[in-house]
Amino acid sequence: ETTLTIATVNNGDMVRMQGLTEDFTKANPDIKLQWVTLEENVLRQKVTTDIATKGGQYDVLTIGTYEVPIWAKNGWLVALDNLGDAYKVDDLLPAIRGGLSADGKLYASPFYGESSYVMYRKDLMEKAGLTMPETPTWDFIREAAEKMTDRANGINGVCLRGKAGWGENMAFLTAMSNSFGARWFDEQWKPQFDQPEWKNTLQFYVDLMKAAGPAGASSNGFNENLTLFQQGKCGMWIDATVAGSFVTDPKASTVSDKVGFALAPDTGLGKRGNWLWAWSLAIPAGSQKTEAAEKFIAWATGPGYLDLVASRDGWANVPPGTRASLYANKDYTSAAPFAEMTLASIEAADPTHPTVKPVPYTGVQFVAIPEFQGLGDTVGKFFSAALAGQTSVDDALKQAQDASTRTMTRAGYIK
Amino acid sequence: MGKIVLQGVEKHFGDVKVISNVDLTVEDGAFVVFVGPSGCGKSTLLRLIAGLEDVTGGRILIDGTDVTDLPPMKRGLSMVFQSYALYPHMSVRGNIGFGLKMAGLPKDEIARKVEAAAATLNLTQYLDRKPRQLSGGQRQRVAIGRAIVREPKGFLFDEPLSNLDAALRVNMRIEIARLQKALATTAIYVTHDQVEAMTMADKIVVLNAGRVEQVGSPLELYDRPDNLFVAGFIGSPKMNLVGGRIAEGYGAATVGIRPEHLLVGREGEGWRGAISVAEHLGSDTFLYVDVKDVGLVTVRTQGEAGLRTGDSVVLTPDPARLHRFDRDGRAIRAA
Amino acid sequence: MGKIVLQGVEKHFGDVKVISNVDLTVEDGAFVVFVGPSGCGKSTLLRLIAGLEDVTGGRILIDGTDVTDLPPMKRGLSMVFQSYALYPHMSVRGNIGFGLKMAGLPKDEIARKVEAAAATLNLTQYLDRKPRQLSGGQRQRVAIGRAIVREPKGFLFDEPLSNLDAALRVNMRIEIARLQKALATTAIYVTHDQVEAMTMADKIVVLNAGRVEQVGSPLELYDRPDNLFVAGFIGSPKMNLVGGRIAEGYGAATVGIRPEHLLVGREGEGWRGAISVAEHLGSDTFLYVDVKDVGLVTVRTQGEAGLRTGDSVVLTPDPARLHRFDRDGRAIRAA
Amino acid sequence: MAATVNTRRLARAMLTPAVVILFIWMIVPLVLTLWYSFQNYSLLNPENVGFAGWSNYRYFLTDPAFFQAFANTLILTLSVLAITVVGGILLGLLLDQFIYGQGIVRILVISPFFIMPTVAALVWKNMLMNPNYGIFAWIATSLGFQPVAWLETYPLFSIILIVAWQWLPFATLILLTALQSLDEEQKEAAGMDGAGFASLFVYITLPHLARAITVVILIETIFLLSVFAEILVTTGGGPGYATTNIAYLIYHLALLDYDVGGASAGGVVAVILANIVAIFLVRLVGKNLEA
Amino acid sequence: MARAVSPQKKWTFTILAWIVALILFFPILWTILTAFKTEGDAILFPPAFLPPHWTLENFFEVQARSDYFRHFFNSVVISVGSTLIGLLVAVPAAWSMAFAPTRRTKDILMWMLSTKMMPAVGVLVPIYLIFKNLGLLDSLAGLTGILMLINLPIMVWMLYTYFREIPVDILEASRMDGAVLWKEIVYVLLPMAIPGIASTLLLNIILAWNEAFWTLNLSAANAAPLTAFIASYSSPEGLFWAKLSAASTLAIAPILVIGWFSQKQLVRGMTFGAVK
Ligand SMILES: Nc1ncnc2c1ncn2[C@@H]1O[C@H](COP(=O)(O)OP(=O)(O)OP(=O)(O)O)[C@@H](O)[C@H]1O
Ligand SMILES: Nc1ncnc2c1ncn2[C@@H]1O[C@H](COP(=O)(O)OP(=O)(O)OP(=O)(O)O)[C@@H](O)[C@H]1O
Ligand SMILES: [Mg+2]
Ligand SMILES: [Mg+2]
Repeated sequence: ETTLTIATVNNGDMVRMQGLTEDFTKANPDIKLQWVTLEENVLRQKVTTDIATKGGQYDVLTIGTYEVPIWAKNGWLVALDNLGDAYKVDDLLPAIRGGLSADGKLYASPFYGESSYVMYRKDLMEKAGLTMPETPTWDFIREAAEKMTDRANGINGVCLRGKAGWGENMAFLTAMSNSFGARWFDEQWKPQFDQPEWKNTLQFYVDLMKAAGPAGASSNGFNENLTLFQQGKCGMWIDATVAGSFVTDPKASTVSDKVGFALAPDTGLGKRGNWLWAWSLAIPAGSQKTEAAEKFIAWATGPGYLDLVASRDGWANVPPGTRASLYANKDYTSAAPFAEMTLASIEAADPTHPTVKPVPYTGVQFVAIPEFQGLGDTVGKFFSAALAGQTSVDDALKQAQDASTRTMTRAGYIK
Repeated sequence: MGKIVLQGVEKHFGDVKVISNVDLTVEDGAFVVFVGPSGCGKSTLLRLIAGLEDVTGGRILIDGTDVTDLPPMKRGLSMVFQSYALYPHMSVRGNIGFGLKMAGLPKDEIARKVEAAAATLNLTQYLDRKPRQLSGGQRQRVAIGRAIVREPKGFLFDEPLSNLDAALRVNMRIEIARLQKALATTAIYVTHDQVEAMTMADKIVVLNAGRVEQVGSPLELYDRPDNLFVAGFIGSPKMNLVGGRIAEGYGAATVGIRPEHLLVGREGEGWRGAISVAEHLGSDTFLYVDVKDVGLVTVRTQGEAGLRTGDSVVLTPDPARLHRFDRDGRAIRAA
Repeated sequence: MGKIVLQGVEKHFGDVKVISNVDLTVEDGAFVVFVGPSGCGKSTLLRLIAGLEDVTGGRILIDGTDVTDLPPMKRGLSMVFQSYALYPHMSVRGNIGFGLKMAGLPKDEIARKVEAAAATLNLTQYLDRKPRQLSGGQRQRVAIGRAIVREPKGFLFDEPLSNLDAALRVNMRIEIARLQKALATTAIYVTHDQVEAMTMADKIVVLNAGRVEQVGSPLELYDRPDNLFVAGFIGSPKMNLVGGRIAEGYGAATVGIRPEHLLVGREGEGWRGAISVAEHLGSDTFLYVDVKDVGLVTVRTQGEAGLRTGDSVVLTPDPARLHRFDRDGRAIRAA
Repeated sequence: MAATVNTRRLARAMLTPAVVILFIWMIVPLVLTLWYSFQNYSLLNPENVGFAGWSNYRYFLTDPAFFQAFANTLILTLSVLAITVVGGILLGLLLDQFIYGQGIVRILVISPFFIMPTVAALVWKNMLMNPNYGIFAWIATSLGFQPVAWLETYPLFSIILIVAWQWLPFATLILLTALQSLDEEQKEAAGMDGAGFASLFVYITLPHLARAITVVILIETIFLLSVFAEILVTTGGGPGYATTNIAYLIYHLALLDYDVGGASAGGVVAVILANIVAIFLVRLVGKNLEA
Repeated sequence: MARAVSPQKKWTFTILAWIVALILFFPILWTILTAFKTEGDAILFPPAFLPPHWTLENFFEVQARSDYFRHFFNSVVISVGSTLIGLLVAVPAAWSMAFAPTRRTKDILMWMLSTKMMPAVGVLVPIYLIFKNLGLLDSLAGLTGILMLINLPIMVWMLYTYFREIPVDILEASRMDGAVLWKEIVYVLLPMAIPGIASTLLLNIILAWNEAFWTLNLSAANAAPLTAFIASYSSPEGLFWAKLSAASTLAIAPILVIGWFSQKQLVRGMTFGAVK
């Protein structure tokens, strides 16, 4: 008998999987499952510490598109070649699959995938006398936001992430900067915050939020904005596609029937401001229980699991964003009003070529190098200070440039 | 200044009546001593006068003003606590001067007064020490210094010498008496020490279970106790109290005779008995004589009487010094 | 069992020499009292014997065995602490029986012994109370019970009665003396109370600044003090000490005469002076007489002498009771 | 004080286990930290390992955030100390009075100490301080004011408030109990000496509390120097470096950069700084520990 | 004792104290109330003070999702265990410092406190490696040990201050009664110090119960205590207020209950010593 210890993040879909364990253990009576469910930051810090010190506490890890390429390069992950035929590896969405592969091998199997898009209030849009195009530009967003804003009634035109953190405001701003033609580094790993593209991005963001954003935006992350939107305090919100199901859920949202979706905005340079993320399951190298772990991953991320969830909880609750077949399924697309737009968003992101200008890294809303977490966090603080009005945009960019140069020099990228 | 009058003062703690209906007048400049067995209410009465406790009933007047509802600081009295209650974090100087500082006196005047008081109490060289660096006797003197420096209307002393050894006690006793006379301040003094009570008091108040048993000068109490309680309480060793047939012989329910008023002889008329214990103090000898029908009788003789345990002796009471009490314990006085 | 011998015992606290070179033999079954002024080292000496402090020099023998390096529990002594030091969380029964429990006695034997001790001390009805539910006197008796129940080689008492009031003190004093005789156990007793020292001791050890001044029976010390210190320390009120020309008249540097050995007359030969203070105790009167060339002389007279402050009197020392001391303060004895 | 050779020998034996295990507990990580602080060692970059000289220290100390973090650490620690000590004294005085329902009041006041720091921070951030739907915003709007974005406008102050809320009960508890041990007779004596409420407090109560205040300061300092969960949850150290303290800076190195070398250097620096603070504190309040 | 307080004063103080107490307690009360709301009601604005729709759903969901009782059990074991073992080491140490002090006693005390000044995050990796090599990762024994170590200085400190209030002569009396050291401690010192020990115990249990860094990072599945339980509810995607509140309520309830029951003991304990 084998016991698998599975580290997962505490998101709804993962939690649901935990509830469906029985289905797996019935089919595999010799495997027992033990769950460690944690908040994202805590999970990452524990899992990273463990794998880097070869602690061996976990048999299946939940990691994101950021970690996979780095860890695979360090040889910390087992390549997933043996997931069986039922797994249907080719059914995976290409953008997602690309983000989870290194040297053509899949190192983590996506559990659910997401991009970002615009969620907006149809009623407010109408009131403002505008119609949301399928593919809005940033200028349109600004115009709409300003028109929708009605602070006396607690309505903010747009809600965007402002809380410092590489996975918080920097996820959004990095994706946004892509659409403004900015990049983190040039081909020689030289930081690019001193370039006009970044200045445009940040200035636009700060101005927009000043004109149409909620109070205290610099401490708002995903959840804060979600709450605001559900409370009817936002005209638009650009954030993860997964939010679609929350804002349309009549139990939690006061505006569930008034939400429309659109692709993330662009500036006509060929890249949109949407990101790509997938929470995925992987197996640490050196695990004694690889075989059992593979069985589990094949079950949890295979097409059969989607059917299982659908049969239990309905199609609307199926983990989205990983398989093409799901979006071909009429049952699903009719149950999930945001499905189409989610797929379009995912397909609009290209982790291997994220920016307008060429870059030496992969990753849409992050830079897949180990130093990014810390650097992103630091830069995020400067940008949130700019948003809070505590520093000017120019100063924030200068600080970001200095901090990046410092970090990249220390890490040896800049010789 | 400093006449203190209690009118029908009562104090209950919950259901317990600790002080019942005490009337008392302390004349200006008088030295009054409260005595009584442990738990009889001496400290409580003092605290009532100080204003540290509320009276349950009755009134307290100081110099004719009703102070019953005034807080302690407005009564103009000072108090020496049984436990000293020095301020541990202040120097001797700070302790003595605290009351003056509170009264808002200028610094140099405080300094002058504190130094004068310290000189009187032989504390000059300790002025900068903290209480914990002082011996018991020195602490005691600081507590007294704190009380006298303010020149209050009255002093309240709660067993102020109880923690001192014999020699120090005698000195302090004399010093306090001298000071009180010099300042002509009213003083109320609680003690359970016979010698202190007898030597210091103008008037002694004997308390028992919250009531006043007798008020009078020390010798009045010694010579003419009003009742059995006072008779037994004043004087050490204790008065011998004899009931039964012997007392009847004197026309009383009980007769009392003090140990020092019994003559000891080898032969003759009187109470015959054998010495069961003899305690030799050098200056005196206490004999405990086992007398038939009476019990153990205490006798005090001067010097070394040459008597030993087991000797048979005859005790003759001095008839003039005999005290007679009726069935209720009240003294029977020759008309 | 229980002969305690100190040989050249010394104790320093840091630089301070608290006990210097004390030699002392306490015979088996003796009752020895330590007296001396506050801070002279009485408690320290007791604690050295108990093993609660290390000696700095010298040896301590109990029944011939050198116990200098033994911890307290191995010395077979028991001690009554000045502060009682009862175990607050144990009942009276537990307190008294604790030593026996430590010695590993069987339960029923402990119970028997504890009950016997409690009966002796009149504590039977309090056996199940905690110390805080007892009055001072009862606590004291528990402390004593704890010491006696173990039948140790010796008792050590550190001012055991100092916290009691006069009446209780007299009773306990008699009880302790009785017990010690009955058990025939060696006892060392520290006190600053004159009466206790005089009445209880077989032998008194007078300590001064860490040295032994004199060892002797109570009356020896009273009648024949070896030096000025002992003369002044033993007896209350204190012996009058006179130097100067009057002493020279007796062929001494200082002469001493006890207050009770001065005759008071109105006229005649002797020291003439005026009464400056008269303290009336009822049984006695203490007169403080201001004598020219001599100073204030204390006189004790019996009863009420009918003398008042300001009266002029003549004092006549009893020549047989006069003490003479040389320049170094040592007694001059008639050969 | 009785301490014979026998007891002293025993005492040493009894102290030994605590000292030895604490020594090991201190020395092993310290030596390892010292060792790593001179190594290039990044968890995520296993290839780049080797002797680093002083570069980790240089990197840490030249961090543009360092001085602000140091200042923030001091401001945070001192402010919380000030709030909790002053507040604790006031609350202690209040709770020392006769109050109907005293037991319940005390429990209510002590409770915040029982809450885990993360939970406390989340509750404050989202339920109280959120400018859009927090209780403070609601109070402000009800009173006709503009809601304040606490964590944005007064970030460090907000953190101080949260941390002070957690530690105020501890200070209150210790100070309240100290107040209760103030000798009643001393207060009475001061009353007889003519001291009113204010004088009583300044001259009698406050000096009596000195030792308790010392205990509060020493124990709280230890915890306050290393506050970081509250920061992580609420502001992530921002905006800018407004709420970054030394502990957060090290967290950043250790668990975002996974830069073991740098974090170790930071740890060594933090230990040195903490000890400087400790020595300073001991100078300041240590004499209260005696007697 | 002393003079009666006027009713007017009593009421003034009572009202003042209740206001302050309720303000301080409000965040906790709010958390508890939120636990009984639906997620939607939890974020209403203006806020609904009492749950508009009382529900226990959050509690059921929390229990179904992560076994509360297992985490609870682990928390109890490590906090009580570390406290008891700590006591075993701290009592003798505090005894020697309180009753046989030397010139260095104060220095040792300060040094002990200073061992707590090392920032935990800075030494996570070394400690993790040590734990891994000793096989202590994710074990109750390991967590118990580390909590014992980090709280030991505070324990020694508190016990030391309490012990110092105990009159030495009672211990001496027990020596005269023939008690050897361990008997002196077990039969005399400890029973007398019970209030002080109780408050030390409680404080340490609280500190251990709430310790979130080591317990989170050194545990995985088997030994995870309530801090990990909480970490699985804070900030997921989507609304989580009511669930987090329910989880928090469950996590703090035991310590709150213990705290409430021992409040008297705690106050009495500290009065007895600590800080005079
Ligand atoms: N706060 C109180 N509550 C209830 N009873 C009290 C209180 N204070 C004192 N008493 C009782 O009042 C009585 C008188 O106490 P008080 O202190 O006045 O005695 P005392 O004459 O001073 O005795 P002692 O000589 O022992 O000091 C005692 O029986 C005592 O138990
Ligand atoms: N631990 C100590 N360190 C320094 N000096 C001490 C210590 N203990 C006692 N002393 C000093 O030793 C001397 C003797 O003290 P001891 O307690 O034996 O006196 P004592 O004769 O019992 O006095 P008392 O009658 O007041 O009880 C005193 O002067 C005291 O100050
Ligand atoms: Mg009294
Ligand atoms: Mg002594």
